Order: sequence, then C-alpha cells, then structure tokens
Amino acid sequence: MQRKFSLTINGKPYADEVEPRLLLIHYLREVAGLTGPHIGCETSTCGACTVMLDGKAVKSCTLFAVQADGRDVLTIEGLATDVGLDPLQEAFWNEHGLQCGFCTPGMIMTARQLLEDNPSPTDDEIRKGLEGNVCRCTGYQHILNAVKAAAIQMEKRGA
Amino acid sequence: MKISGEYLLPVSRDDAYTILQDPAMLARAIPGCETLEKIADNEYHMKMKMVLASMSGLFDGKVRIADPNPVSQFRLIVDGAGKIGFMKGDGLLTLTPADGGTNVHYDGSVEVGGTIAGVGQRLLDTTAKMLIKRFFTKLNTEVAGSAASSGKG
Amino acid sequence: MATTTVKPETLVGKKVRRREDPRLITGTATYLDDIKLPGMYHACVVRSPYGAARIKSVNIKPALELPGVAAIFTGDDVKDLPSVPCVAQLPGLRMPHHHMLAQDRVYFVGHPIAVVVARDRYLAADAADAVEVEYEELPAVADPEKALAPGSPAVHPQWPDNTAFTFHQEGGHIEEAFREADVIVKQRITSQRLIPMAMETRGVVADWHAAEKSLTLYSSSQAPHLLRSLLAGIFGIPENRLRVVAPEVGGGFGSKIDIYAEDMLMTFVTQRLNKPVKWVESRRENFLGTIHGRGHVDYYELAAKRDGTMLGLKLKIIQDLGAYLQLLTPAIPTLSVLMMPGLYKFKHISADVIGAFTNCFPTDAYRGAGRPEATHGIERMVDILAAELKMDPAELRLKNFPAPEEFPFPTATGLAYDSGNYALPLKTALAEVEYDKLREEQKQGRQTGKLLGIGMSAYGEICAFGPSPATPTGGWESATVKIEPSGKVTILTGASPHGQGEETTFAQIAADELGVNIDDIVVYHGDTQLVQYGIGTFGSRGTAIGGAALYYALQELKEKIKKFGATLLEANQVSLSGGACIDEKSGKSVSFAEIAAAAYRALKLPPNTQPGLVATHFWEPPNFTFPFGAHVVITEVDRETGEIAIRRYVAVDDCGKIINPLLVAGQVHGGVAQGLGQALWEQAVYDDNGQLLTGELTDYAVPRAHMMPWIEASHTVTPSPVNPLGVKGVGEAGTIGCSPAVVNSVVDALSHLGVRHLDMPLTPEKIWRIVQAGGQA
Amino acid sequence: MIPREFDYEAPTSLQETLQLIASGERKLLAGGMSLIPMMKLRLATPDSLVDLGRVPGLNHIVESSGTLQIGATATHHDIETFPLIRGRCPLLAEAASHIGDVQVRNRGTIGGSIAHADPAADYPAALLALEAQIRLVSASSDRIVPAVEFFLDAFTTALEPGEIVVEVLVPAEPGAEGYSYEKAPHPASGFAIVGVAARIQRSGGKISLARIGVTGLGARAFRAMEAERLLESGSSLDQAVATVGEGEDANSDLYASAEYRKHLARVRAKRALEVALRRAS
Repeated sequence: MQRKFSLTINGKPYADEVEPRLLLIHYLREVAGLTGPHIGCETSTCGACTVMLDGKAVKSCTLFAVQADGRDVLTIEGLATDVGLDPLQEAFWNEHGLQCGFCTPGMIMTARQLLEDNPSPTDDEIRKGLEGNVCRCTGYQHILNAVKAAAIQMEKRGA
Repeated sequence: MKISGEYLLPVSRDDAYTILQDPAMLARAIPGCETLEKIADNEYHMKMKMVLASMSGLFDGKVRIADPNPVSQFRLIVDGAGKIGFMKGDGLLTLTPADGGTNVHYDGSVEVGGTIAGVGQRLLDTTAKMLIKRFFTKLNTEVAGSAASSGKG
Repeated sequence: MATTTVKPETLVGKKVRRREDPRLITGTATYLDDIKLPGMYHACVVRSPYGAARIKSVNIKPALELPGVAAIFTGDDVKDLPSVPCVAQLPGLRMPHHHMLAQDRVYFVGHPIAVVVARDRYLAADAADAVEVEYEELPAVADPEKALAPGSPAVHPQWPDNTAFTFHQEGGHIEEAFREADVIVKQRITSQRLIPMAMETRGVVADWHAAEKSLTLYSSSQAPHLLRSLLAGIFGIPENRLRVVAPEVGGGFGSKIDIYAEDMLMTFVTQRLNKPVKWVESRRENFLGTIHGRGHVDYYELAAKRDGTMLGLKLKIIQDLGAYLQLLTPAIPTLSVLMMPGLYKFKHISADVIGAFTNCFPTDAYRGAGRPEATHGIERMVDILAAELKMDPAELRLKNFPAPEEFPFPTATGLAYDSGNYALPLKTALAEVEYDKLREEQKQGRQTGKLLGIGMSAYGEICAFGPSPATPTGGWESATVKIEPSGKVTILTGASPHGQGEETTFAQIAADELGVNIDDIVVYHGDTQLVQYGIGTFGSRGTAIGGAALYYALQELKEKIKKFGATLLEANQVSLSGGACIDEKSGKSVSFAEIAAAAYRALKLPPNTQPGLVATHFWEPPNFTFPFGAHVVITEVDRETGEIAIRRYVAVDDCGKIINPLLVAGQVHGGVAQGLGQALWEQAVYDDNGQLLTGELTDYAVPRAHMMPWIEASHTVTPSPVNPLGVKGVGEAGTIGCSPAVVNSVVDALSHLGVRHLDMPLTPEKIWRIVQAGGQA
Repeated sequence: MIPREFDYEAPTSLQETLQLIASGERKLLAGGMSLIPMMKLRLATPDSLVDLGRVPGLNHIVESSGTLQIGATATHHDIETFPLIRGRCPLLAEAASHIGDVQVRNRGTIGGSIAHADPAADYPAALLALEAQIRLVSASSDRIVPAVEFFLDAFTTALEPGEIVVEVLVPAEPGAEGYSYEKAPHPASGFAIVGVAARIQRSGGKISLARIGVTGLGARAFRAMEAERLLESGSSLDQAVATVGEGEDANSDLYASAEYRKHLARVRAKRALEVALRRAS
C-alpha cells in the first residue's frame, strides 16, 4: 500500500508516494537525499536522527514519514544560510563540541530547541536538555561549552 | 530467571492434579494457546500467540509433563520458539490440600532468548509473573465453571 | 600565480579550531551509510538467537520468493573460504576456523547464518525475516571461569577444556620477593565486558568491477590498509586492484580495527552478483556482533615491605575471549601483562594468562585495550596495600615511583619507560583538591554518617604502537607531503583518524615546519588508492607515530625546498623561514610560492635534483611512548540509596608535548566518560545460555550529558624522547586513569565499614547492600 | 531496523476514529514513542494503524470549574510547559518533565502513555496521587473511570476493545498544596526503577490530606493508602513510609532486585513527602 503525502523540508516543498512504514529518517536520507541526520540506534534512545518537526525536536527514526504529512521539517542542512553558519554550528566548531561528528547534527538540533525554550540555561539545564542525545566521544564537556557560547551569541544577536 | 509462587484452586487435590494435566484444560488456560495436540504420552505440540501490550509473537513449541508423582507433584515443561525469540519454562508444581481447595506451589525457572531477551530485559520478570497469574486465573474460572455445570448436572 | 600566504604565528601548542568540522556541523560529511551507488543492493544478515546450537536446517525458499530478493547465501556457499582473520600469535594458540557464515553449529547469539540480498533495505529485512532456521539447542557457557571448570560445556567440541592458550611471563625472581615480604595482599578483581558503542555502527559497501577484476570496498574502518591486505589475501584479489576507502568514520574506540565477517561477506556477495552491495549494522547487531572490550577476571598478589616498599606482583588473568578470535583478541591480555607494574618500581613479577573460549562474541581492543584492566588492577592493589599497612595511599604511591632521573626506566616486564615525572601530576591533583582538608572533612563527616570518598589513580600507559617487532600489524606509520605547483600543501597520512582531529594537528605541524598558512594545507587519509600504505589509528599512535612520520617527511621536503631556493638565489647556503628561503649573506629571499613554481616548471634544476616537491617517509619508532598522569575523584555516597555522586573530578595528564590543547582536552574528557561508564554503569551481561541481556541502549547504560561531572583537566609536560615531536599520545589516557580513581574513591568512602574492594560497575544496589551489611558482602 | 508492512489510516475526526477501531483489529498510533520502537524490532507487528495525529480537538488543556481537562493527544512537553498546568497542577507538570527526553516528550502523548500502561511509566504515579479521572469513549459509550480503577496490571487497563482515552481530568490545585515527584531512573532507559508522587494538604499544623502514587515497583502503579492513612492520622513520616509497597509483588530485573526496589520506594516516598510537606507550608 502506497500513500501520497507532502511536506516542507528546509523551506522546500516535497511530495511523494511512499509505503506507510517508511520511517521519516529513511525518507529524509534515502528519498530527499538529506544525509545529515544519522541513524544511531533503533530504540529512540540516541538522538542522532533528531530533526525539527513544526519547530520541535523529534527523533526522525521513531516517526513514519506519512505522519509528517503537511508539516514542516528542519534538518541540519537547513541551518546555515547564505550569511553563514547558525550560532550553534559556529559554537560547536569554536568550542570543539564534536569529535567523530556522528551525533553532532542531532545534538545541534536538540540544542536549538533547548535554547528556544530557555535562552540562558544553567549547566544543569543544558545537561538535562541534552539527555536524549548520546555522544560517545566528547564526554559532553565541550558540547556544554558550545551551547553556553551559542546562548551568549544568540542573546547578543537578539539584543 | 527463577520464579516461584502459589495459587489456590478451589477443588480437591485429586481434581486439581487431573485438571492441571488435562490437555483441554491446559489449552484453555495457557495464555495465548491456539492449539495443543498430543504427540506422545504426556507431550503436546503447542501453537501460541503471545500478546503483551503492543508486542505480539507466534510461538511454536511443546508442553511436556514429567516426573509425575500423583497426586502431589509433577513437572510442567513448556518451550516455544518464534520470530521474536524463544522461551522455556520448567516448573515443579507441588499440590497440597488447603482450606477451600488445593494449594498449587510452583518453583522453577524461565529462560528467554532472541530479541525479547535482548531488548525486553526490564519486563521479563513482570511478564512471567503476569502470564502465570493469567494461567491460574483462567484455570480458576474454568474450574469454577465446570464445578458449576457439574453441580447443575 | 602563487597564492601561498605567510602565516603569522606558531600553531603547534595553540587551540586551533578543527579543520574537519565545517562538513560535520553542516551535515554534509559522507559516512558509510550515506554512500549510494547505481544499482546497489542491500544486504541483511540472518542471525542465531541461540548461544550454542546445532543447525538442523535452513530453508531459504520462502524468502527467495519475496519481491525484490536478488540472492540468499548460506554457510554452504562460503564453506571453502578462509577464516575471519586473527593476526595475533602466541605459542600453542588454538585458532578455530571462523567461517563468515555458520556451518553446522552456531557459537554465539548473533552468529550469522545467512545473508539476504535485495533491492532495498526494507525488502531485505522482510526476506531475512522469512528465512526459516531450525535449531537444536546445545548447552552453552558464557562465563570464562565456568568455561575453564571441568565438565563445562565445550564451546568448540574439539577443545573440551575451553582453553585457547596459556601465556606465562616472569621478570626478576618472584618467589624471592614473596619470601622477603612482610606483607602480602591478595584480591580477585574483575574488569567486566563492555560494548564499545561507537555512535556510527559498522557498515560496508562492496563494489566489484568484473571487467577489471577490481574491487572497491568502503568500510567504516580504523585501518583501511590492513583491511585491504587481509581481504586481498582471503579473496586472492591483487592489492593493486583492491581499493579500500574508510569514509567519515563515526567513532571506533578499537572496535573498527578488526576485519569482520561482514567485510568478507559483502566482498563475496558483490563478486557473485556483479553489483554493488551495502550492509549497515543495526544497533542490536552492533551489540551482538562487533567486538566487546575487557572481560577479565584477575587474581592479584602483591608482596611488600612493612615500610611500603613494593617488591613483587603476581597476576593470573582469565581472559574471556568469546567464541572466536578476532583480529587481536588473544594479544590484548598480554598488553595487560606488560603494564602490570603500573608506575611502580617492582623488581619481580610473574603473570599467567589463560584465554577461555565462551559462547559470546569475541573481545578485542576497546579504548585502552589491556591497559585499563592492568591499571585498574594495580591501582586497586596499591589501595588495598595502603589499607593493610594503614598508610596514606598517596604517600605509598609517591614512595614507589621511579625518580625523574631514573629514565629510561626498565620494568620487570621488559619495557623501558621513556620519560616521566610521576610524582608531579599526583601532587598537582592532590593540591588542586586540597587533599589534607578533604581528609579532615571525611573524618568529621563519618561521625555524622556522611560517606565521603577521596580516590586517586596514578596511571601509566603504553602507547604509540609501536616498534614493529611488538605489533602484529606493523608498528610504523607513513606520511607524504606534496607541495603543489601553486604552493598549496597536500599531506597524505597512513594513519586513519576518525574523530581524533589529525586533519588539524597534522596541518598545524606542517604549517609550522613549512612556515605556510594553515589554510593552504589539506590532510587526506583513509583511501588506499590515494594514500601510501599505512597502519591505522589505534593505540594512541596517530600523532606520536603518524605525526612523527610527517615531521620527517617535512624535513626531507625542506631540504629539497632549500636546494631550489639556493639555486634561485644563486647562494650556497639558505635558510627557510617565514614561508621563504633567505640567503643570509645577501639578505635576499625567494618566496615559497616562487620556489614551488620553479620546482614544477623545472627550468633551473639544482644539481642532482628531480623536479617536483614531494617527500614520503615511513617511520619506525625505536620504542613505545609511556604517557602517565593522576586522576583524583571526590565522591559522596548516599547511604540510603547507594547512589554515588561525583563532587569533583580532577585529571592531571602528561601526554608529552601538546600540539592542540583543545583536542587534547577533548580526548581526556571523552576518555574519562568511557572510564566512568565502566566504573559506574556499563556492563555487557550474558546469561548462562549466552543470551546478551543488555542488548540495546535501553538496557546498556552509556554516559549521557546529565550523568557526567565537570572534569577539571590540566597537564604536566614531560616530552617523550622517542619521537621528534616529543608527544606521547592521549587517546586512551582518560579511560585508563578514570576507573581505578572512581572505584578507589567509593571504596575509600566505605573503608571505615571494612570495605576493601568493589567490582565494577558500582551500581546503587551493590553499594546499598554493602552499606546495609556494614561493609560485609 | 525496519517495521513490517501495515495499513495506515489517518482519520480526521473522533467519530471516524471510533468507527475505524470498532471494526477489525486496528492498533491506535498516538505519539508512537513506545509502539514504533517495538515495530522496528518487529516485536510489534500490527496489520493496521490508525493515527490519532490528525484528529482535531484532542489536545486541549483547559480548566473548567476546578478541573483541568487534558486532551489525550496533549504531549508530555505540552503538559510539562503549559502555564495552566504548571500553575494549577504542578505535580503533573513535574511528572511529565521526567518522561524520556525532550524529543520523546515532544511526540509522546498523555493518552498514549496511560493506555500503554507501562509498569514503569511516570504519569500513573501522579494521576493516582491526583485522584485523576480518565474519560474513555467508544462508538457506543462514553464513560469516566477513576485512575485507581484504570491501571489494572502491566500493560493492562480498563480500556475495552473499541474504546480510546480521550481526556484526562485532574483537579486543579486548591492553593496551599504541597507536591513532589521523586524518581529513581534506570540509567539506560530512563524508566522509573521507582517513582513516587506525593500530595499533601495541611490544616492547623496537621496533615489533612496525603496522597501517594507509586510507579515502577510492581506490575502496575498503585496508591500507598496505608501510608496515606497513617499520615492523615498523625503518624510520623518514617512510620508511614515503612508501609509503602507492603504486600506488593515487587519487580526484579538486572538492575534492581525486588528487595532493593521496595527499599528504594520507601526512601523515595519519604523524600517526596518531605518536599511536599515543605511546599505545603
């Protein structure tokens, strides 16, 4: 059984006919060609596949593509603009918030919601906010620094 | 994993012993049992569909009754395998007369393998207990039902 | 034409942000699963749910009939192919033939039975589900000590004692040491099985070109050249027709050094089908079928004098090998033996290793590979000795370190520690936490029932593997430096980094040596068609050996640049500085860019000089390097729940000279996270039948952001004399230093209750039970 | 990890939904946070899914005469952050904040969670302590069940075939009420080893009302009624919490034995009550 659906990804419209069982992560990676979100587990625990759905961070491996019908998806590929990198991307780079980089796209997307919900989080709030994203390389310390740095940067921009 | 517990069946020990080894009764009481066919003395082929929350799986296996010591004790051995893994239960059932019927004490082990063992660890104990509870509850209902109908007759 | 710009400052030693990051933070990097080839098939592996079983039948017919299925292969199809390779050698080693698909029996849960190849991964999964396998379960054994006990089920029927090898090493006169001793302390110490859990699971894309009889294999690998050599041997494909590419690799921690059954299987499949084929491991497969780490049961005996002088150390290691021998499986515990004396001046040692087969997946190198086990053991034993002698554990350590002037320091295990000042990091860390004040606080706290622990480890490790005679894969590393006609610099390294950041550190080294802007340098790695033969990245060897090879290649190239410079300047002697050749006599200079142009235009060649600017260097190190350091951990134990809170974590590491402090800090933090994972949470648990009960991230607890303490990391710097950069390596330091410091801290918190030792992981229930029992458990 | 094929329907009204699930064996998909991982592991293989995601009017959070009405598809993140709940039923917001992680809370719904009735889920403890009510609707019925009668066993609720959870009703906090949710999470799954929700009201220096909901300990969440009674009749905290879990058949797994779980339930209950008492004064 195939099902028609359409959605917006990073501001561009997409329309396709897919099996209902097609996971959103596979739609993004295999059909839309957006391989920034990664698959790190199958139990919705690692967060490497995190994208934003209607402005909220979600694990795209635990969502059927058809559930995103009519909705708006933002992936890591949609963050940087012609002007340059997003403050979070810039901060992850400056603060060495990544090593192998596999968890990074998901980590950045979750951090994005974290800062939207709470623009000046404490260390503990950042740690708690990132509990759904596993990084096996960094010990999280530089990630924490990166999120803090991005918060300051975004505050400056906003001000 | 070790399991043990006790249930009261509202029948005499002789009846309890018979009921617990009656394939028709077992087929009705074993949770998810779809068919139970005799393949040898005290040995049955079983097909069952396990349902737990959103999980479900078809199992194909055997039920065996061993070391019978009428009317106080026997072993019940159940094993089955399916796409989502396999399970084995081996329990010693001890029947003792009690107020209002017969106390059935079970003491044994459950072994689970495959995907269900690897990802369902935190729920195995709960699940095993729940299935055993369902088994005895169903048995109780069946016993009560047959007692009622035999009373009428 | 030349655009090379002069760089303004020295970069080595500075926090340079990484050059690999732009592609990683924008989601544009190419990892294995991002590779898509025209006509590519997808493979799915059917695996055993049993730890040990006889395969009665495999029925592929219902699966073959499903839509989109191209082929299904079973054990029979690959029975004549060679074994999955193990390159470690030990006298008398029993090596089972490790078929890439099971033959008549399965030996562990997850053992591959069949491979299903289909048009897409959804159809492959459906078809794999439809393969019918009938098993007859056999008795299994999953615990190495049980496996060695008489009457235990035989993992391999031909070897009923389950013993793959025994290994003995002795140094000095151990019995003498034990005769002389005033005190002997003994302890059984375990280092539990761990799952490496790289964020990216393994994967392979194999692409056979029948017309050329050539193969391109993409694999998420830490050692692509090694993979090429082994595959070439197994399949008889000449190496010059076999290209292995390690694309962006999402972490390895040792688990991607190996060649795996699936690397071979995909090679087999693509040759049979003449189509590219991809297999990507699921996380569950990663838990079941990628190497595990540790798996030790150790028995220690330490002999000492009453004054704390350590004399001799006996160690018996029972190594859980698993069912087969992967690439380096049996060699790992021998590394534990090498490092068993830790940083202490033992004159006498004796070690026995017994390698036990179990119905589990093989163990192999996981971050630290043998050294975390050794360090955990000796650092626990020192604390146990301190408790026995009623001596301060810091004092006992300081008493037994070799002095800085005693280096190179010969160990009883036959090594020569390169350089060290072992007291300095320990004293620094203790001063940082205000040790004496804490001891006072601890004393006070005990009166009100507060459980405060102060734990330390003084660790040493053997790194930069290593001289070739001591390394089964070869111990050297290679580098090529090319100056392109435009003056841009291309570096090819045989190391194959996967998160360590060598594209940055190597560019820093080259920028300084050549005096060019770092943006004019690009570092390539991981493609055997592009890069000269290399060994790979593991054992904290990337910079210490790969960086040294680069350094020497740069020196050769500089000589050649100077020759061209001298010719252009018509001078006898020139120096290279600030991106230019300078004739000191005349003061005239010629820019680096002009030299590059001249070298390729070749209009005016210096005598006996070939055109072009390329240098390649293969560097064989004379010795290992020996990083060291001290970690001090302050814990508070909740006596009601057994939960452990880390109040402070202070790490003072000495990895020799530091190329990039940002990256070194990252390595330490990440290392500590994995050490802490072992100390507190992680454990691969197999039940008696060989079922892996912690088979997913929902049961196996890796550290998450909210579980980690703030790590206060600093450094002492003792350059290594082994390589020209003075670096020692830092990839594994954090892991090695961490677990004993944490366990020592918690044992210290409970020591007044009589607790002497705790095995990892320190789960709340374990601690609660000990506290409940007043220390007796 | 690929789910098996299934049919999918996304009805756009409650009526249509009820009709669909009344006929045939269809599985409801709400947030999918429990169901989809099981489907990917092929432990769950439903033939047909009915997605609640497009049914309007099911995710409301409103207050009406002292009762908060929370629609079944309100997400955990909504419940955690919505000012009305934070202000008028902070215990529920606090419990919601402990579920999974932010990505899971963004998708997971209260209706889906309670219908799933995982023995280690967070909501049941809070809903029991709040004496919440749950509205269940089918094509032919519409009824309200108290939480204490809803959670029956592991993964077993009072839901009849064809029925769905449409609304959770919780009393808005009267004012000077103290509350707390204390959870010991599993370090890998984040599920409660035990979780205790406590509510306290005081009058004249005495505890006038105590409600304690416990999750994770046994096959289903339960109210520690004996402890509640003891607290309301002036017993000490220690006396009261000593009865928590008495007679309960505690779960046991690799991480925590039944004995430890029971102990932990009492420790956590005490801590939850201490916080609740502090907040109540």
